[in-house]
Amino acid sequence: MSIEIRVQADELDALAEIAAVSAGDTRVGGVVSFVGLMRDLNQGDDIASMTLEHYPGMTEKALRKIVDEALERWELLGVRLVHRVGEVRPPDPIVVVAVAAAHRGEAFRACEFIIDFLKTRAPFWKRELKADGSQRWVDARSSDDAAAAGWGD
Amino acid sequence: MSIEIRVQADELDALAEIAAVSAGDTRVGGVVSFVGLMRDLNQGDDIASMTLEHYPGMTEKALRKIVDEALERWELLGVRLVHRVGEVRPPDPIVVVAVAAAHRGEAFRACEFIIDFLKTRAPFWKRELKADGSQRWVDARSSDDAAAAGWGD
Amino acid sequence: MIRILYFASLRERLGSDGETVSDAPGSVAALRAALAARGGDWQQAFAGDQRVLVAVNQEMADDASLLKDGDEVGFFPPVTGG
Amino acid sequence: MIRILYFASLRERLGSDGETVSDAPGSVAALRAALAARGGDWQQAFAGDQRVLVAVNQEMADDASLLKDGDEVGFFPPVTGG
Repeated sequence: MSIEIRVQADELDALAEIAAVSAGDTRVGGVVSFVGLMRDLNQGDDIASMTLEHYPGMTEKALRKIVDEALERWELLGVRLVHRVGEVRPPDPIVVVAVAAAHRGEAFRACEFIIDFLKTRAPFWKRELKADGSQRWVDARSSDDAAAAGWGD
Repeated sequence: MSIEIRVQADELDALAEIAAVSAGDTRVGGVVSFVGLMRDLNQGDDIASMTLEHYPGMTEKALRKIVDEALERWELLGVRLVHRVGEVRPPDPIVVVAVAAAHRGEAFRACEFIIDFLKTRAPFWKRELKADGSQRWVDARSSDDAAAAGWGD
Repeated sequence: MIRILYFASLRERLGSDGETVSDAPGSVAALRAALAARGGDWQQAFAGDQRVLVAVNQEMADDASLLKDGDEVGFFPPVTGG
Repeated sequence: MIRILYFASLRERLGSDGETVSDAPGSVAALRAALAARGGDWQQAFAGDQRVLVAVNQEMADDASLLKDGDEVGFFPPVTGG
Protein backbone atom coordinates (compact mmCIF):
# COMPACT_ATOMS: atom_id res chain seq x y z
CA MET A 1 0.00 0.00 0.00
CA SER A 2 1.64 3.18 -1.19
CA ILE A 3 0.34 6.45 0.26
CA GLU A 4 1.96 9.77 -0.51
CA ILE A 5 0.59 13.21 0.35
CA ARG A 6 2.56 16.37 -0.41
CA VAL A 7 2.22 20.13 -0.65
CA GLN A 8 4.98 21.67 -2.72
CA ALA A 9 6.14 24.98 -4.18
CA ASP A 10 8.18 23.15 -6.83
CA GLU A 11 6.72 22.32 -10.21
CA LEU A 12 4.41 19.33 -10.07
CA ASP A 13 5.19 16.36 -12.32
CA ALA A 14 1.70 14.90 -12.60
CA LEU A 15 2.74 12.02 -14.87
CA ALA A 16 5.44 10.89 -12.44
CA GLU A 17 2.86 10.78 -9.64
CA ILE A 18 0.46 8.74 -11.74
CA ALA A 19 3.25 6.30 -12.63
CA ALA A 20 4.38 6.01 -9.00
CA VAL A 21 0.99 5.07 -7.53
CA SER A 22 1.10 1.57 -9.02
CA ALA A 23 4.85 1.10 -9.48
CA GLY A 24 6.00 -2.36 -8.45
CA ASP A 25 2.55 -3.56 -7.41
CA THR A 26 1.26 -6.16 -9.88
CA ARG A 27 -1.98 -6.52 -7.92
CA VAL A 28 -3.13 -3.17 -9.34
CA GLY A 29 -5.70 -3.56 -12.11
CA GLY A 30 -6.63 0.07 -12.56
CA VAL A 31 -5.30 3.55 -11.88
CA VAL A 32 -7.70 6.49 -11.96
CA SER A 33 -6.21 9.94 -11.81
CA PHE A 34 -7.35 13.53 -11.79
CA VAL A 35 -5.02 16.34 -12.80
CA GLY A 36 -6.23 19.88 -12.17
CA LEU A 37 -4.59 22.34 -14.56
CA MET A 38 -4.41 26.10 -14.46
CA ARG A 39 -6.59 27.62 -17.18
CA ASP A 40 -5.81 30.91 -18.89
CA LEU A 41 -9.43 32.03 -18.72
CA ASN A 42 -11.67 32.32 -15.65
CA GLN A 43 -15.08 34.00 -15.45
CA GLY A 44 -14.46 35.55 -18.84
CA ASP A 45 -11.12 37.14 -17.96
CA ASP A 46 -7.67 36.34 -19.29
CA ILE A 47 -5.50 35.14 -16.41
CA ALA A 48 -1.73 35.54 -16.53
CA SER A 49 -0.80 33.71 -13.33
CA MET A 50 -2.13 32.63 -9.98
CA THR A 51 -0.75 32.48 -6.46
CA LEU A 52 -1.82 29.60 -4.25
CA GLU A 53 -1.74 30.30 -0.52
CA HIS A 54 -2.34 27.65 2.14
CA TYR A 55 -2.40 27.11 5.90
CA PRO A 56 0.83 25.21 6.62
CA GLY A 57 0.30 22.46 9.15
CA MET A 58 -3.45 22.33 8.75
CA THR A 59 -3.23 21.59 5.02
CA GLU A 60 -1.31 18.35 5.51
CA LYS A 61 -3.70 17.24 8.27
CA ALA A 62 -6.75 18.02 6.16
CA LEU A 63 -5.40 16.13 3.15
CA ARG A 64 -4.45 13.15 5.31
CA LYS A 65 -7.93 13.06 6.78
CA ILE A 66 -9.56 13.07 3.33
CA VAL A 67 -7.27 10.25 2.14
CA ASP A 68 -7.87 8.23 5.32
CA GLU A 69 -11.60 8.54 4.81
CA ALA A 70 -11.22 7.27 1.22
CA LEU A 71 -9.13 4.32 2.46
CA GLU A 72 -11.88 3.44 4.92
CA ARG A 73 -14.63 3.62 2.30
CA TRP A 74 -12.94 1.70 -0.53
CA GLU A 75 -10.49 -1.16 -1.05
CA LEU A 76 -7.43 0.67 -2.45
CA LEU A 77 -3.84 -0.28 -3.20
CA GLY A 78 -2.31 3.19 -3.48
CA VAL A 79 -3.08 6.90 -3.27
CA ARG A 80 -0.95 9.88 -4.26
CA LEU A 81 -2.19 13.38 -3.59
CA VAL A 82 0.10 16.29 -4.43
CA HIS A 83 -0.91 19.96 -4.40
CA ARG A 84 1.07 22.90 -5.65
CA VAL A 85 1.43 26.20 -3.74
CA GLY A 86 3.03 29.51 -4.71
CA GLU A 87 2.91 31.00 -8.17
CA VAL A 88 1.59 28.95 -11.09
CA ARG A 89 0.98 29.77 -14.76
CA PRO A 90 -1.22 28.19 -17.43
CA PRO A 91 -1.16 25.27 -18.09
CA ASP A 92 0.73 24.19 -14.93
CA PRO A 93 -0.78 21.32 -12.98
CA ILE A 94 -2.16 22.50 -9.62
CA VAL A 95 -3.16 19.19 -8.11
CA VAL A 96 -2.89 15.52 -8.94
CA VAL A 97 -4.91 12.73 -7.32
CA ALA A 98 -3.91 9.22 -8.40
CA VAL A 99 -5.63 6.14 -7.00
CA ALA A 100 -4.68 2.51 -7.61
CA ALA A 101 -7.01 -0.41 -6.95
CA ALA A 102 -7.59 -4.00 -8.03
CA HIS A 103 -10.87 -2.95 -9.68
CA ARG A 104 -11.80 0.24 -11.47
CA GLY A 105 -15.05 1.17 -9.76
CA GLU A 106 -13.37 1.72 -6.41
CA ALA A 107 -10.56 3.73 -7.97
CA PHE A 108 -13.07 6.03 -9.73
CA ARG A 109 -15.13 6.56 -6.57
CA ALA A 110 -12.10 7.25 -4.37
CA CYS A 111 -10.40 9.62 -6.83
CA GLU A 112 -13.50 11.78 -7.25
CA PHE A 113 -14.23 11.72 -3.51
CA ILE A 114 -10.73 12.97 -2.72
CA ILE A 115 -10.82 15.88 -5.16
CA ASP A 116 -14.40 16.82 -4.18
CA PHE A 117 -13.45 17.04 -0.51
CA LEU A 118 -10.14 18.74 -1.19
CA LYS A 119 -12.11 21.48 -2.99
CA THR A 120 -14.20 22.22 0.11
CA ARG A 121 -12.13 21.08 3.10
CA ALA A 122 -8.45 21.72 2.41
CA PRO A 123 -7.20 25.23 3.27
CA PHE A 124 -5.92 26.51 -0.08
CA TRP A 125 -6.81 29.89 -1.60
CA LYS A 126 -6.16 31.20 -5.09
CA ARG A 127 -5.39 34.77 -6.05
CA GLU A 128 -5.45 35.49 -9.77
CA LEU A 129 -3.30 38.00 -11.61
CA LYS A 130 -5.35 39.06 -14.61
CA ALA A 131 -3.75 39.84 -17.96
CA ASP A 132 -4.69 43.52 -17.41
CA GLY A 133 -2.50 43.59 -14.29
CA SER A 134 -5.28 43.63 -11.67
CA GLN A 135 -5.55 40.96 -8.96
CA ARG A 136 -8.48 39.18 -7.38
CA TRP A 137 -9.17 36.36 -4.97
CA VAL A 138 -11.01 33.46 -6.54
CA ASP A 139 -14.48 32.91 -5.07
CA ALA A 140 -15.51 29.50 -3.81
CA ARG A 141 -18.04 27.78 -6.07
CA SER A 142 -21.35 26.52 -4.79
CA SER A 143 -21.04 23.61 -7.27
CA ASP A 144 -18.05 22.41 -5.22
CA ASP A 145 -20.11 22.45 -2.01
CA ALA A 146 -22.81 20.49 -3.80
CA ALA A 147 -20.30 17.91 -5.08
CA ALA A 148 -18.89 17.28 -1.60
CA ALA A 149 -22.37 17.17 -0.03
CA GLY A 150 -23.33 14.49 -2.57
CA TRP A 151 -21.09 11.95 -0.79
CA GLY A 152 -23.06 12.12 2.47
CA ASP A 153 -21.33 11.96 5.85
CA MET B 1 -10.94 19.40 -29.57
CA SER B 2 -8.45 16.54 -29.68
CA ILE B 3 -9.84 13.05 -30.31
CA GLU B 4 -7.60 10.04 -30.75
CA ILE B 5 -8.69 6.40 -30.85
CA ARG B 6 -6.20 3.62 -31.48
CA VAL B 7 -5.78 -0.14 -31.28
CA GLN B 8 -2.14 -1.16 -31.24
CA ALA B 9 0.13 -4.18 -30.87
CA ASP B 10 2.99 -1.95 -29.74
CA GLU B 11 3.63 -1.20 -26.11
CA LEU B 12 1.24 1.40 -24.76
CA ASP B 13 2.71 4.55 -23.21
CA ALA B 14 -0.17 5.50 -20.92
CA LEU B 15 1.55 8.60 -19.53
CA ALA B 16 2.18 9.99 -23.01
CA GLU B 17 -1.53 9.60 -23.83
CA ILE B 18 -2.56 11.37 -20.63
CA ALA B 19 -0.16 14.22 -21.38
CA ALA B 20 -1.35 14.50 -24.98
CA VAL B 21 -5.07 14.86 -24.23
CA SER B 22 -4.65 18.41 -22.91
CA ALA B 23 -1.42 19.43 -24.64
CA GLY B 24 -1.58 22.96 -25.99
CA ASP B 25 -5.15 23.59 -24.82
CA THR B 26 -5.16 26.09 -21.95
CA ARG B 27 -8.97 25.90 -21.67
CA VAL B 28 -8.59 22.48 -20.02
CA GLY B 29 -9.17 22.62 -16.26
CA GLY B 30 -9.10 18.91 -15.51
CA VAL B 31 -7.90 15.64 -17.00
CA VAL B 32 -9.35 12.39 -15.70
CA SER B 33 -7.73 9.20 -16.84
CA PHE B 34 -8.13 5.48 -16.38
CA VAL B 35 -5.26 3.10 -16.99
CA GLY B 36 -6.08 -0.61 -17.00
CA LEU B 37 -3.03 -2.69 -16.09
CA MET B 38 -2.38 -6.38 -16.46
CA ARG B 39 -2.37 -8.11 -13.06
CA ASP B 40 -0.28 -11.18 -12.27
CA LEU B 41 -3.14 -12.83 -10.41
CA ASN B 42 -6.66 -13.59 -11.66
CA GLN B 43 -9.30 -15.73 -9.98
CA GLY B 44 -6.63 -17.06 -7.63
CA ASP B 45 -4.19 -18.15 -10.33
CA ASP B 46 -0.75 -16.80 -11.18
CA ILE B 47 -0.81 -15.42 -14.70
CA ALA B 48 2.36 -15.24 -16.78
CA SER B 49 1.02 -13.43 -19.83
CA MET B 50 -2.12 -12.71 -21.79
CA THR B 51 -3.03 -12.52 -25.46
CA LEU B 52 -5.57 -9.94 -26.51
CA GLU B 53 -7.54 -10.78 -29.66
CA HIS B 54 -9.95 -8.38 -31.34
CA TYR B 55 -12.23 -8.00 -34.38
CA PRO B 56 -10.30 -5.69 -36.72
CA GLY B 57 -12.58 -3.16 -38.34
CA MET B 58 -15.39 -3.57 -35.87
CA THR B 59 -13.19 -2.63 -32.91
CA GLU B 60 -12.39 0.81 -34.25
CA LYS B 61 -16.05 1.45 -35.09
CA ALA B 62 -17.21 0.31 -31.66
CA LEU B 63 -14.68 2.52 -29.86
CA ARG B 64 -15.59 5.51 -32.03
CA LYS B 65 -19.26 5.01 -31.25
CA ILE B 66 -18.60 4.92 -27.50
CA VAL B 67 -16.50 8.09 -27.68
CA ASP B 68 -19.10 9.85 -29.86
CA GLU B 69 -21.77 9.00 -27.31
CA ALA B 70 -19.61 10.49 -24.54
CA LEU B 71 -19.07 13.65 -26.60
CA GLU B 72 -22.83 14.00 -26.99
CA ARG B 73 -23.52 13.54 -23.30
CA TRP B 74 -20.83 15.82 -21.85
CA GLU B 75 -18.97 19.02 -22.70
CA LEU B 76 -15.45 17.73 -23.38
CA LEU B 77 -12.25 19.23 -24.78
CA GLY B 78 -10.34 16.05 -25.58
CA VAL B 79 -10.52 12.26 -25.48
CA ARG B 80 -7.80 9.68 -26.02
CA LEU B 81 -8.67 6.01 -26.03
CA VAL B 82 -5.91 3.52 -26.79
CA HIS B 83 -6.19 -0.26 -26.41
CA ARG B 84 -3.45 -2.82 -26.68
CA VAL B 85 -3.76 -6.10 -28.59
CA GLY B 86 -1.41 -9.06 -28.89
CA GLU B 87 0.68 -10.42 -26.06
CA VAL B 88 0.96 -8.47 -22.79
CA ARG B 89 2.67 -9.20 -19.48
CA PRO B 90 2.16 -7.85 -15.94
CA PRO B 91 2.16 -4.93 -15.31
CA ASP B 92 1.75 -3.72 -18.91
CA PRO B 93 -1.01 -1.20 -19.53
CA ILE B 94 -3.86 -2.73 -21.55
CA VAL B 95 -6.01 0.33 -22.03
CA VAL B 96 -5.88 4.05 -21.34
CA VAL B 97 -8.83 6.42 -21.38
CA ALA B 98 -7.92 10.08 -20.91
CA VAL B 99 -10.56 12.81 -20.92
CA ALA B 100 -9.99 16.57 -20.79
CA ALA B 101 -12.69 19.08 -19.89
CA ALA B 102 -13.07 22.57 -18.50
CA HIS B 103 -14.63 21.13 -15.33
CA ARG B 104 -13.87 17.92 -13.48
CA GLY B 105 -17.34 16.44 -13.07
CA GLU B 106 -17.82 15.99 -16.80
CA ALA B 107 -14.36 14.50 -17.21
CA PHE B 108 -15.04 11.93 -14.45
CA ARG B 109 -18.42 10.95 -15.88
CA ALA B 110 -17.14 10.62 -19.46
CA CYS B 111 -14.02 8.66 -18.51
CA GLU B 112 -15.94 6.07 -16.50
CA PHE B 113 -18.69 5.87 -19.14
CA ILE B 114 -16.13 5.11 -21.86
CA ILE B 115 -14.38 2.34 -19.95
CA ASP B 116 -17.68 0.82 -18.75
CA PHE B 117 -18.99 0.58 -22.31
CA LEU B 118 -15.66 -0.57 -23.72
CA LYS B 119 -15.81 -3.49 -21.27
CA THR B 120 -19.16 -4.68 -22.66
CA ARG B 121 -19.38 -3.38 -26.23
CA ALA B 122 -15.91 -3.43 -27.79
CA PRO B 123 -14.87 -6.75 -29.39
CA PHE B 124 -11.74 -7.69 -27.43
CA TRP B 125 -11.09 -11.08 -25.85
CA LYS B 126 -8.38 -12.13 -23.41
CA ARG B 127 -6.69 -15.50 -23.27
CA GLU B 128 -4.52 -16.04 -20.21
CA LEU B 129 -1.37 -18.13 -20.04
CA LYS B 130 -1.17 -19.36 -16.46
CA ALA B 131 2.16 -19.74 -14.66
CA ASP B 132 1.63 -23.54 -14.76
CA GLY B 133 1.64 -23.43 -18.58
CA SER B 134 -2.09 -23.97 -19.15
CA GLN B 135 -4.24 -21.50 -21.08
CA ARG B 136 -7.77 -20.25 -20.64
CA TRP B 137 -10.14 -17.67 -22.09
CA VAL B 138 -11.15 -15.02 -19.59
CA ASP B 139 -14.87 -15.04 -18.79
CA ALA B 140 -16.92 -11.87 -19.06
CA ARG B 141 -17.90 -10.48 -15.67
CA SER B 142 -21.51 -9.78 -14.77
CA SER B 143 -20.28 -6.74 -12.78
CA ASP B 144 -19.20 -5.20 -16.10
CA ASP B 145 -22.68 -5.68 -17.57
CA ALA B 146 -24.13 -4.07 -14.47
CA ALA B 147 -21.75 -1.10 -14.71
CA ALA B 148 -22.70 -0.43 -18.34
CA ALA B 149 -26.41 -0.90 -17.65
CA GLY B 150 -26.15 1.73 -14.90
CA TRP B 151 -25.74 4.48 -17.51
CA GLY B 152 -29.14 3.87 -19.08
CA ASP B 153 -29.67 4.11 -22.82
CA MET C 1 -23.50 -14.36 -50.22
CA ILE C 2 -22.78 -13.82 -46.56
CA ARG C 3 -19.34 -13.68 -44.94
CA ILE C 4 -19.33 -15.23 -41.44
CA LEU C 5 -16.52 -14.74 -38.89
CA TYR C 6 -15.94 -16.60 -35.61
CA PHE C 7 -13.79 -15.18 -32.81
CA ALA C 8 -11.93 -16.17 -29.66
CA SER C 9 -13.20 -19.22 -27.75
CA LEU C 10 -15.98 -19.71 -30.29
CA ARG C 11 -13.43 -19.90 -33.12
CA GLU C 12 -11.49 -22.52 -31.17
CA ARG C 13 -14.55 -24.59 -30.33
CA LEU C 14 -15.76 -24.60 -33.95
CA GLY C 15 -12.29 -25.06 -35.39
CA SER C 16 -12.99 -22.30 -37.91
CA ASP C 17 -12.30 -18.59 -38.12
CA GLY C 18 -14.95 -18.02 -40.75
CA GLU C 19 -16.64 -19.09 -43.95
CA THR C 20 -18.76 -17.80 -46.79
CA VAL C 21 -22.29 -19.08 -47.27
CA SER C 22 -24.01 -18.59 -50.58
CA ASP C 23 -27.63 -18.32 -49.44
CA ALA C 24 -28.59 -15.24 -47.47
CA PRO C 25 -30.93 -16.42 -44.71
CA GLY C 26 -33.53 -13.85 -43.82
CA SER C 27 -32.29 -12.99 -40.35
CA VAL C 28 -29.65 -13.63 -37.74
CA ALA C 29 -32.07 -16.03 -36.05
CA ALA C 30 -32.38 -18.03 -39.27
CA LEU C 31 -28.61 -18.11 -39.72
CA ARG C 32 -28.13 -19.33 -36.14
CA ALA C 33 -30.66 -22.09 -36.76
CA ALA C 34 -28.88 -23.16 -39.95
CA LEU C 35 -25.53 -23.30 -38.15
CA ALA C 36 -26.98 -25.18 -35.17
CA ALA C 37 -28.44 -27.76 -37.58
CA ARG C 38 -24.87 -28.91 -38.31
CA GLY C 39 -25.00 -30.66 -34.94
CA GLY C 40 -22.15 -31.34 -32.48
CA ASP C 41 -20.22 -28.26 -31.40
CA TRP C 42 -22.29 -26.15 -33.78
CA GLN C 43 -25.51 -27.26 -32.18
CA GLN C 44 -24.10 -26.55 -28.73
CA ALA C 45 -22.75 -23.11 -29.69
CA PHE C 46 -25.79 -21.82 -31.56
CA ALA C 47 -28.70 -23.57 -29.87
CA GLY C 48 -27.25 -24.35 -26.44
CA ASP C 49 -27.34 -22.20 -23.34
CA GLN C 50 -24.12 -20.33 -24.15
CA ARG C 51 -24.17 -16.66 -24.86
CA VAL C 52 -22.94 -16.00 -28.40
CA LEU C 53 -23.08 -12.36 -29.45
CA VAL C 54 -23.51 -11.20 -33.01
CA ALA C 55 -22.46 -8.22 -35.11
CA VAL C 56 -23.76 -7.44 -38.58
CA ASN C 57 -21.44 -5.35 -40.75
CA GLN C 58 -19.33 -4.70 -37.67
CA GLU C 59 -22.16 -3.24 -35.58
CA MET C 60 -23.69 -5.01 -32.59
CA ALA C 61 -26.89 -6.74 -33.71
CA ASP C 62 -29.41 -9.28 -32.40
CA ASP C 63 -31.46 -12.25 -33.57
CA ALA C 64 -34.07 -10.03 -35.19
CA SER C 65 -31.52 -8.28 -37.40
CA LEU C 66 -32.16 -8.89 -41.09
CA LEU C 67 -29.43 -10.08 -43.44
CA LYS C 68 -28.90 -9.26 -47.09
CA ASP C 69 -26.46 -10.33 -49.75
CA GLY C 70 -22.92 -9.08 -49.06
CA ASP C 71 -23.33 -8.71 -45.31
CA GLU C 72 -20.56 -9.59 -42.88
CA VAL C 73 -21.74 -11.44 -39.74
CA GLY C 74 -19.45 -11.86 -36.74
CA PHE C 75 -20.21 -14.33 -33.94
CA PHE C 76 -18.27 -14.16 -30.69
CA PRO C 77 -18.41 -14.76 -26.93
CA PRO C 78 -19.07 -11.89 -24.48
CA VAL C 79 -16.23 -9.39 -24.73
CA THR C 80 -13.47 -9.11 -22.12
CA GLY C 81 -11.31 -6.14 -23.11
CA GLY C 82 -10.21 -3.20 -21.03
CA MET D 1 -3.37 32.58 25.58
CA ILE D 2 -4.83 31.94 22.14
CA ARG D 3 -2.97 32.20 18.85
CA ILE D 4 -5.16 33.58 16.04
CA LEU D 5 -4.28 33.38 12.34
CA TYR D 6 -5.97 35.13 9.39
CA PHE D 7 -5.63 33.87 5.81
CA ALA D 8 -6.08 34.97 2.21
CA SER D 9 -8.66 37.72 1.50
CA LEU D 10 -9.51 37.91 5.21
CA ARG D 11 -5.87 38.60 6.07
CA GLU D 12 -5.79 41.39 3.48
CA ARG D 13 -9.05 42.94 4.62
CA LEU D 14 -7.98 42.96 8.27
CA GLY D 15 -4.41 44.01 7.46
CA SER D 16 -3.12 41.30 9.83
CA ASP D 17 -1.90 37.74 9.45
CA GLY D 18 -2.44 36.95 13.09
CA GLU D 19 -2.14 37.91 16.72
CA THR D 20 -2.02 36.47 20.21
CA VAL D 21 -4.80 37.24 22.70
CA SER D 22 -4.21 36.68 26.35
CA ASP D 23 -7.72 35.80 27.50
CA ALA D 24 -9.16 32.52 26.31
CA PRO D 25 -12.81 33.22 25.44
CA GLY D 26 -15.08 30.26 26.08
CA SER D 27 -15.92 29.44 22.50
CA VAL D 28 -15.37 30.33 18.86
CA ALA D 29 -18.66 32.25 18.96
CA ALA D 30 -17.38 34.37 21.86
CA LEU D 31 -14.07 35.01 20.08
CA ARG D 32 -15.92 36.07 16.91
CA ALA D 33 -18.02 38.49 18.98
CA ALA D 34 -14.94 39.97 20.62
CA LEU D 35 -13.27 40.50 17.22
CA ALA D 36 -16.43 41.99 15.69
CA ALA D 37 -16.62 44.48 18.60
CA ARG D 38 -13.49 46.15 17.22
CA GLY D 39 -15.76 47.71 14.58
CA GLY D 40 -15.01 48.65 10.96
CA ASP D 41 -13.60 45.81 8.85
CA TRP D 42 -13.59 43.57 11.92
CA GLN D 43 -17.28 44.10 12.50
CA GLN D 44 -17.99 43.40 8.83
CA ALA D 45 -15.84 40.27 8.71
CA PHE D 46 -17.03 38.66 11.93
CA ALA D 47 -20.61 39.87 12.27
CA GLY D 48 -21.51 40.68 8.66
CA ASP D 49 -23.01 38.36 6.08
CA GLN D 50 -19.67 37.05 4.84
CA ARG D 51 -18.77 33.43 5.29
CA VAL D 52 -15.66 33.15 7.47
CA LEU D 53 -14.63 29.58 8.26
CA VAL D 54 -12.76 28.56 11.37
CA ALA D 55 -10.28 25.87 12.36
CA VAL D 56 -9.23 25.08 15.93
CA ASN D 57 -5.81 23.47 16.28
CA GLN D 58 -5.78 22.98 12.52
CA GLU D 59 -9.01 21.02 12.35
CA MET D 60 -12.23 22.39 10.86
CA ALA D 61 -14.44 23.71 13.69
CA ASP D 62 -17.59 25.76 14.17
CA ASP D 63 -19.03 28.47 16.41
CA ALA D 64 -19.89 25.98 19.14
CA SER D 65 -16.28 24.73 19.44
CA LEU D 66 -14.80 25.44 22.85
CA LEU D 67 -11.43 27.14 23.25
CA LYS D 68 -8.78 26.58 25.89
CA ASP D 69 -5.43 28.11 26.72
CA GLY D 70 -2.79 27.33 24.08
CA ASP D 71 -5.23 26.75 21.22
CA GLU D 72 -4.52 27.91 17.69
CA VAL D 73 -7.52 29.40 15.90
CA GLY D 74 -7.45 30.01 12.14
CA PHE D 75 -10.04 32.18 10.37
CA PHE D 76 -10.32 32.11 6.57
CA PRO D 77 -12.67 32.50 3.62
CA PRO D 78 -14.16 29.44 1.86
CA VAL D 79 -11.35 27.42 0.34
CA THR D 80 -10.57 27.43 -3.39
CA GLY D 81 -7.82 24.84 -3.93
CA GLY D 82 -7.63 21.97 -6.38
